[in-house]
Amino acid sequence: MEDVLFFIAAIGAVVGAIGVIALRNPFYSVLALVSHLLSLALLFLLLEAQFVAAAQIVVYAGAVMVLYVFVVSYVGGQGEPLASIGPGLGGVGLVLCIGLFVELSIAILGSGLHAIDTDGAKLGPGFGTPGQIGQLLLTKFLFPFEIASFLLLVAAVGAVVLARRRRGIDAPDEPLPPRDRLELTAAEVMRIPRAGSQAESIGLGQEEKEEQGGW
Amino acid sequence: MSPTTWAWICLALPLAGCLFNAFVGRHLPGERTAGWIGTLAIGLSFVAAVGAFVALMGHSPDDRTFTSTAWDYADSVGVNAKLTILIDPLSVYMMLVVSGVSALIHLYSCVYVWKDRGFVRYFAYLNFFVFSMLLLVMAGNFVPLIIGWAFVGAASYMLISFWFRRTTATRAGIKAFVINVIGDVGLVLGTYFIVFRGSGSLDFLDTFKHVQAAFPPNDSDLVAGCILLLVGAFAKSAQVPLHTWLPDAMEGPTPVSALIHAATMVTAGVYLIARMHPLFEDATAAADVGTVVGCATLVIAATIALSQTDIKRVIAYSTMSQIGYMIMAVSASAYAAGLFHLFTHAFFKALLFMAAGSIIGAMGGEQSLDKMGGFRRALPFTFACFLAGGLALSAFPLFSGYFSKDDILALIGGEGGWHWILYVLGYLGAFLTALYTFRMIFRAFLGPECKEARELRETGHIAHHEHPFNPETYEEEDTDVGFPGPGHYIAEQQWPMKVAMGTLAIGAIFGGLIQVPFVDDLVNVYLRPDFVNDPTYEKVINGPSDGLVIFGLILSAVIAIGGIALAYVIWVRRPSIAVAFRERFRPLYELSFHKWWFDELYDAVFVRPGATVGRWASNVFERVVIDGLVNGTVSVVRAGSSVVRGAQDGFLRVYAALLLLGLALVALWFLLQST
Amino acid sequence: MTVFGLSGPFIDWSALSPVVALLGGAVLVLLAGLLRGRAGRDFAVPFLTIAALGAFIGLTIWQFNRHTSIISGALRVDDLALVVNLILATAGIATVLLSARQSALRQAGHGEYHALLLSSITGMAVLAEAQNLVTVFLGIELLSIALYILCATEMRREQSLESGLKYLIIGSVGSATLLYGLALVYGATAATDFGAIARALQGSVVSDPLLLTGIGLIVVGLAFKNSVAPFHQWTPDVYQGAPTPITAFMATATKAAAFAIFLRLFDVAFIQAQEDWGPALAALATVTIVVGNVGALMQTSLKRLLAWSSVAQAGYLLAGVVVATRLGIQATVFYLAVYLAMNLAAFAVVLARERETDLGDDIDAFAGLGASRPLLAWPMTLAMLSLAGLPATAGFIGKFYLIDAAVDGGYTWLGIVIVIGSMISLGYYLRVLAVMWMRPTAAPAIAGGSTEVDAPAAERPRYGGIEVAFVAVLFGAATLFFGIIPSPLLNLADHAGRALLGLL
Amino acid sequence: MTVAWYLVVSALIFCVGAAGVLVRRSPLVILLCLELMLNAGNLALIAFSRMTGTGDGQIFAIIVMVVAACEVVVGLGIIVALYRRRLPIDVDQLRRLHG
Amino acid sequence: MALSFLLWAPLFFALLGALLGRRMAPKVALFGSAVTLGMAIYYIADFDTGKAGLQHVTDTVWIAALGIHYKLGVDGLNLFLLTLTTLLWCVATLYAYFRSWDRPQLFFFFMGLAESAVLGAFLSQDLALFVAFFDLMLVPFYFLIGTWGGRKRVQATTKLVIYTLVGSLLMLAAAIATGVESVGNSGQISFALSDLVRVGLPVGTQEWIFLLFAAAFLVKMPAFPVHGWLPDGYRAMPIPVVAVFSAVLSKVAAYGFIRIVLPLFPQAAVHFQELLLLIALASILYGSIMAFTQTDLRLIVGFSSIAQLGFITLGIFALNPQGTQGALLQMVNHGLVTAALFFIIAVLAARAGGSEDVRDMGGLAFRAPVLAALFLIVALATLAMPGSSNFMGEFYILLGVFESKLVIACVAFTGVVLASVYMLRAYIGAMHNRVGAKVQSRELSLRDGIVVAPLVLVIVAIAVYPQLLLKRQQASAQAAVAQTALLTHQLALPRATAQTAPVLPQGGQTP
Repeated sequence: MEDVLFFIAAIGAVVGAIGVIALRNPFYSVLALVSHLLSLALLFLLLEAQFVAAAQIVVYAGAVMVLYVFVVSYVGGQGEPLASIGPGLGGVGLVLCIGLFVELSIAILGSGLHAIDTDGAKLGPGFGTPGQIGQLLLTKFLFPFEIASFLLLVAAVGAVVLARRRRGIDAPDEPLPPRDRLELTAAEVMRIPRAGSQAESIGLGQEEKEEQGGW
Repeated sequence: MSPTTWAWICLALPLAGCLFNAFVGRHLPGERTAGWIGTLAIGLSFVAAVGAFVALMGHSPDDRTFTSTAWDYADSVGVNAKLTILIDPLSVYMMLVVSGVSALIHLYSCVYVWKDRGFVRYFAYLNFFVFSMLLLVMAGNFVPLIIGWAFVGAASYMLISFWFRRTTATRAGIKAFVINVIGDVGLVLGTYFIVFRGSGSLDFLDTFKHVQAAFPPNDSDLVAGCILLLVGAFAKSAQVPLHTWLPDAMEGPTPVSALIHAATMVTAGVYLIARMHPLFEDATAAADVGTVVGCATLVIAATIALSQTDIKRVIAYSTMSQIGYMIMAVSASAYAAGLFHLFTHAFFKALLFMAAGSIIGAMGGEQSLDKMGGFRRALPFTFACFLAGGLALSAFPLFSGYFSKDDILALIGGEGGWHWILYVLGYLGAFLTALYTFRMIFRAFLGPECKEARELRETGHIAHHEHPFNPETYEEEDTDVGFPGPGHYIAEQQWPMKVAMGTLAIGAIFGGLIQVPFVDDLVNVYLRPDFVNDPTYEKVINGPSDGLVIFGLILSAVIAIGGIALAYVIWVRRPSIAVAFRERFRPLYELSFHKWWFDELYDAVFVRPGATVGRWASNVFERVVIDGLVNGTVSVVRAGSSVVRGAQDGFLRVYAALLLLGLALVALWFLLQST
Repeated sequence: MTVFGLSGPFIDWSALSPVVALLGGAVLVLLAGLLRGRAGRDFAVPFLTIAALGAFIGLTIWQFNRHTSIISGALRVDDLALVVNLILATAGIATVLLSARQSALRQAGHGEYHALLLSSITGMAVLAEAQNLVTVFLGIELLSIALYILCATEMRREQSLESGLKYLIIGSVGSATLLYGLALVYGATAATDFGAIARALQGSVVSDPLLLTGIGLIVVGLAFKNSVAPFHQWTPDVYQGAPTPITAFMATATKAAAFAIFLRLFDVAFIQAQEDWGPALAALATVTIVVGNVGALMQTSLKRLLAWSSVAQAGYLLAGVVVATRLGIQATVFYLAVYLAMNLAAFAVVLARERETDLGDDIDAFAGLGASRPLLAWPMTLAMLSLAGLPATAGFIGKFYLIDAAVDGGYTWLGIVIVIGSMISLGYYLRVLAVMWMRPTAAPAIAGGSTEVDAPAAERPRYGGIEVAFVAVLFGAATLFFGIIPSPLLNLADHAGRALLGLL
Repeated sequence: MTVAWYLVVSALIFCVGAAGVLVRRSPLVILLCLELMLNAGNLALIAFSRMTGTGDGQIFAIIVMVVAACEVVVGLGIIVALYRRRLPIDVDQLRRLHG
Repeated sequence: MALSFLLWAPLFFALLGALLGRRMAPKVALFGSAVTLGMAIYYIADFDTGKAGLQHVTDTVWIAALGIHYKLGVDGLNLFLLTLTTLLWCVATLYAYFRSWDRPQLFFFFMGLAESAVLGAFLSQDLALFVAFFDLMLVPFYFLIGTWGGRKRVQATTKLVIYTLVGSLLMLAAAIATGVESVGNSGQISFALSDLVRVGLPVGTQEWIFLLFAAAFLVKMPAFPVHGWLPDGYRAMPIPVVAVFSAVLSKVAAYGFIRIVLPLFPQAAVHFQELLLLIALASILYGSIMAFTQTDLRLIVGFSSIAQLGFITLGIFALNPQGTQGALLQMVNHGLVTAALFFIIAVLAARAGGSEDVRDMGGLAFRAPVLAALFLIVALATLAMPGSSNFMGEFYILLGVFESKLVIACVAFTGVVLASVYMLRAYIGAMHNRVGAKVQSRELSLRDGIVVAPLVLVIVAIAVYPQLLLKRQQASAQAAVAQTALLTHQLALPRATAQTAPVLPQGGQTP
């Protein structure tokens, strides 16, 4: 039973991954990634990591992907043209990646650790349960936990700095694509003049939180 | 005072004169003052030499060797170079000759270069030369010897290119200098062999004392050393094959030719061999080389002299030839004889040059015999002097050259064996000498009067060219440097020239009488202390039987007279013969006229290849290899740079690719490390 | 403390205090950005930032000679970390000074800009103290993400955004690689704590492909951060595109932090596998030295030139890691300090010229500087000579130390490679000197090279600013001073060297 | 199913993600590919955590998720900024910096 | 008096001058160089002849962590090189003093810095310190040439600096290796030469280290075939710079061989003796031939220096006391004559319409007898005419080679002959022959005279009494080659049967 699930999940994950890089339309890529994430979550479950699996589904397949879809629709989800000024690296990339894969596989399969060829160690009760995770987070990994939260703050600030629209930076004369309109006005409303002040970033900061609200 | 004190004075005076003239000479009152001062210095130096002679004679014959050291020149790690002078009969003998003749020539020069712009410079040089020459003959240590040796070379260089805007003069100067440097190298290298492979001390007396102990007879090192010394001697004394500089050296003012290139410097080689006789006694092989070369030189030079037209060059070649006699003599351990000839030769050769100078003055700088003629009546005094010198040179009986040359040949003959060849060649040389000497005399003084001569006899006015020219190339000279200065002088009008020439003429005529077979033996007796303690010397002295001596005297008399007679026939009675002979034996004439093509040979063997190599080195090698070394490296680095920056083409995905490649490689490496 | 029956770890606040100071500072600065009025923004914010960094320095010095692991082994506070902290703080303060008058401030907002700067420094400090794989990863991410944003803050310049994106993508690939490596190591050793890993490596696992591959991936991941070839390609582009103060910060501080973790990770956790990774790192160092120096050769953009040179310098520094000896650590730390001084001086001058001329960071902007602005020319000269490693500058001592370490560690050939590298480097360093001293002052301005093309000329400051000149002169002088009297720095390096135990 | 196979899968995903970075030109998709690579790391972590029976791996995985989210946010922020400046959303055309 | 004063005085005065501004700078610099010269002379006077070891030693630890000492000392090897350096800098500064320079403070500052660096290289008794100064020397020259030089100055100076630094940096690696390798059982690293000598390196190590050192020194000298930087460099340098550069910097390299290579790597020195001798020989011949073909006076002197340095190298690698003595003596001699020649070239160029090409000259001697005389003396000294100190130098050198490698000595003598050819060619071409087109013959002006005359005086003085140098150098020279001479089985003295004064039957009497 487990094996069957493994195969399904594994194939799903890999296919999803390939889909991400194969599909020309970013929109589809995102969807492929979602499927990939879901099957990955399944693999996590098989590995006794219930909490992580859950977080995976909620955070990734939920919040992050939403954000993606949002931006894709904002900048236009048109597929990239086949013709490119850049060098076509398909062949090279394929060779390199296959080579890398072979190396990693050798490393994994050739490993002398006998544990790697087992189904894993004997597990204590409640392994991977939120309780255990929470305990670890508040004891052994307290510091990383704090820093991670700080990292989120930094990311938020970054998003504000980057995505906020400012006077004199974007050329207002050019009409923005209609798809933009609604979002634009929303931003306009929220905007407090005086570029560079912190105040408005709060406004966008909330917007930011909304985006992650699913969490 | 001790001989060494006299010697130091004798050495110091010329130097003082040189420095004085160099620094204040130009600011002296009176136009000839510098000249007089120079002459005075040398004259006093001669007096000091006489003083040394007297002081030396004051000691018993076996106690006539004195040394005195001024200071340690370079005394370290086994090299003991000290400024030592060695005073013994030989060196005093040379001092007398050098300072004596020099004094007279200075006197002569006071007139000769009177109107020359370089008057002061000239006397500074000339004094410097005398100083160097005296240093050379007094040196008691190899290093001072080498120094003096090089200094005379330098002095000769400076005086040869005295008229330094004459390209011919400068070329002659550099030629002389370089060949002399070759000589110096020989000397130094010889010193290495002899001293540092053997005696271990640069001091003459030490070396002589230890040479037997250090070397077995004819030891290869010793022979090599002596031959190298001979190289030095040959270069200095213009012996084949290092002689080519001497004829060109005639570019210098005539008194210089008289002093340096006839009387003194060129005989240094003779002195060197005589000085080093203890070495040559042990290295007979080297000595024989000297003998042969000397003999060859005397013949070759004589043949060349037959066909030259430049009066000074004729005399120059005759100098070579006469020095050949001396070298031959001293190499065959007939030291006294050789030095005796050196003595007489100094007189008559200097005299001949002075007389020639007088003629050249009369010709207004012209030196070609072809243009001269009939000066007999225009220049009686010069004629007389020239005749005296010529007779002495061609060993006319009872003239000085007669006894000295005959002494040499007798001793050579006395050694027997293969020396007989030398003996015969020696007399052949004597015959040729008589021939070319009188060819010169007859063509210059007899025959139809040239217009200069007539003008001089009728008006007493000396010819003078409006546009002074280089007698060598006949190209016009800029008179800036002075020559040919506005003034030309002849003995008839200038008493200093008269005095100098007269004195020398007396020497040339009677000088030989100090050593006449069966009558007196002054030179031998005087020099005996130097050579007494080497075995072969006595043997050589007493070698020739009386019969041989008498035969020799008669033979040389006959040869001399015969030669003169033949010359008279050819160049006075029947000038056509000369032409006919020239046509008949073209090759011989060419050989003689082109000086056996020595210059051409050297040009082809050394000069041209050297220049070619140099041009190749600077145009090809330097550009291609040396610069290539640099530019090549640079361009390689540049290429690498453009490759690296080419990879940096701004394409993110390319970066990613390279990065993945690196990742794969690193992973591979670690994979390989694992078991 | 005990909450809900689970007892939290003991937290040694005194040891943690430097990091806390930074975190707090970041938040404060962020809030200070809210202040109204120019004065508040232009002075209060930088002042607060500098104050925070000052506190950081003070607390660091206070903690000197502590050797302790805190928060259940997440961090280790020892002299290596503390010395690196000092370097970071110095770089930070200099950056703050250089950033004043920078248009990035107005575009990003003063508060945000400085807060990001501080958080980046926090990340570096964490990285320098990390002794747990998780902390390592977080530290790197924290410093990187803050830097990604800072690079892109001059949004009026296309290059700034481009550099931000490139840095982000390449950097993330690096992070992913690093992560995978960390995962493999974790798998092979069943531990994330350095000490535990080192203990595990004493077993047979040391030669296990899983572990070694993991180490390999970690090498690559870190190589990204301190731009070791062939993982350096982002460096020139990002350095050139980013605002110059940020470039200076990246060049100096990032290197310091990344090399600190390099030392800690490889000389503590992976020390057992030294004969496996030593040669690999040596090879990378060689490639880096060659590529960096060669690449810098014919650059006209000075920031780019310095970027390439920083690649080369990373190669030199790697030599100190390769040998895995105390001498190596000392050499590396010393060189990091020296590198800080000379690079800050150079970048300060570049910045000043960017502001003074319309030529941007083009080398022509430096023509005749020796005659016109000696006060800028001398620091630049010293910096160049020092980077080239000529005597009487700190760079010479630094190189001497590194080669010494390399030879001592049995890598003589690497020492010679370093030397050859500096030969090549003369090619471009001397060129800068030649332009400054041996060329007449350039005719003013072909427009377009300017840093702010589309900004009207009026509002562009025509003078570099006193604080910039101050930074240049200060660090130029430092370069010279430590070239003649290196002992103070050497003592610090010595402390740092003794921090990691179990090395000869 | 042994842990090794989970790892192989993760390796495969990692490589696919890497390949994506190479071949795709839209930064949006490239960000997705980065997500793939990070997820591969996560899978490996979880697998090892299972293998070793220690929780560290799972914590690590959670942290990685946070990090991934942050990277995405910042990345998207830059893309938006690019878009606002009317710059091409194509990494091949973003090459004013090169050489 | 501590050597540090001598070492830093030039830099101090240079800085002072630079601070006092453009008017004072030349005066202060001149004063400073004179003071330095005075100190150097004091050290000669104060020198303890016959003592092989160091004197006036200053020894403090500079960088403890690296075992680098700040150790200075004087002995027979560097005593006269110090004097040479200070003298030439004094003269060069004097020359520069009479001319106007753009940004004089800077010019004189760099001159002072250069002097201090060179003095440091000569004085330092610590390997690392030596290397540091050796590299530092180039920095001021880079600016001096690049800023105040002639045509193509920037390329020339870059080429020069990089080319010569290539060698120096290799030496840096080699030096560090030496220090690390010879960490004895003491375990404490030290770069002080005295400590390094005590620990002998294994032969294999010695050999590659030797090669790197040799590379550095040969490039700096320069020797054939690594002299690529010389022509452009010499043509581009301003006169006072080229004078000190060619006269002194090459000597630092030669000095390095004697001071460092021979004592530290004796086996290697013996092992590579032939190689180095052949390189030296090649330099002699090639330099002479090139000097013979050039027409630019600077290049004639430059290539002649290559030949002369070849002789010095020859002497050093004779590996016996004679050779070393000769080399040491010749270093001083060559320094003096080259510098003098370059100043004379400047004078000539001023009279030949600015051209330094011998073809544009000629007939200059006519109204300038003093100039002609000085030039002649220098020229004759350069071609090592017997009676000059140069001759004694070559005498010792060739004697040394003669003792160790006869054939090479014999070939080397051709160099002596060629020297006479190219020097006289240059002299005649400039002073004699027909008057050049743009030439107007003027006598040496006073301000040129007081630059050239002192040099010529010194040349003459040591020509009259070379023993002045030789006897002070002897002990150190013998010590320097003690090991190598031992290895090559060369006794300190040649097969000397008699070193005592001649003992004549009656005793030679002297007044």
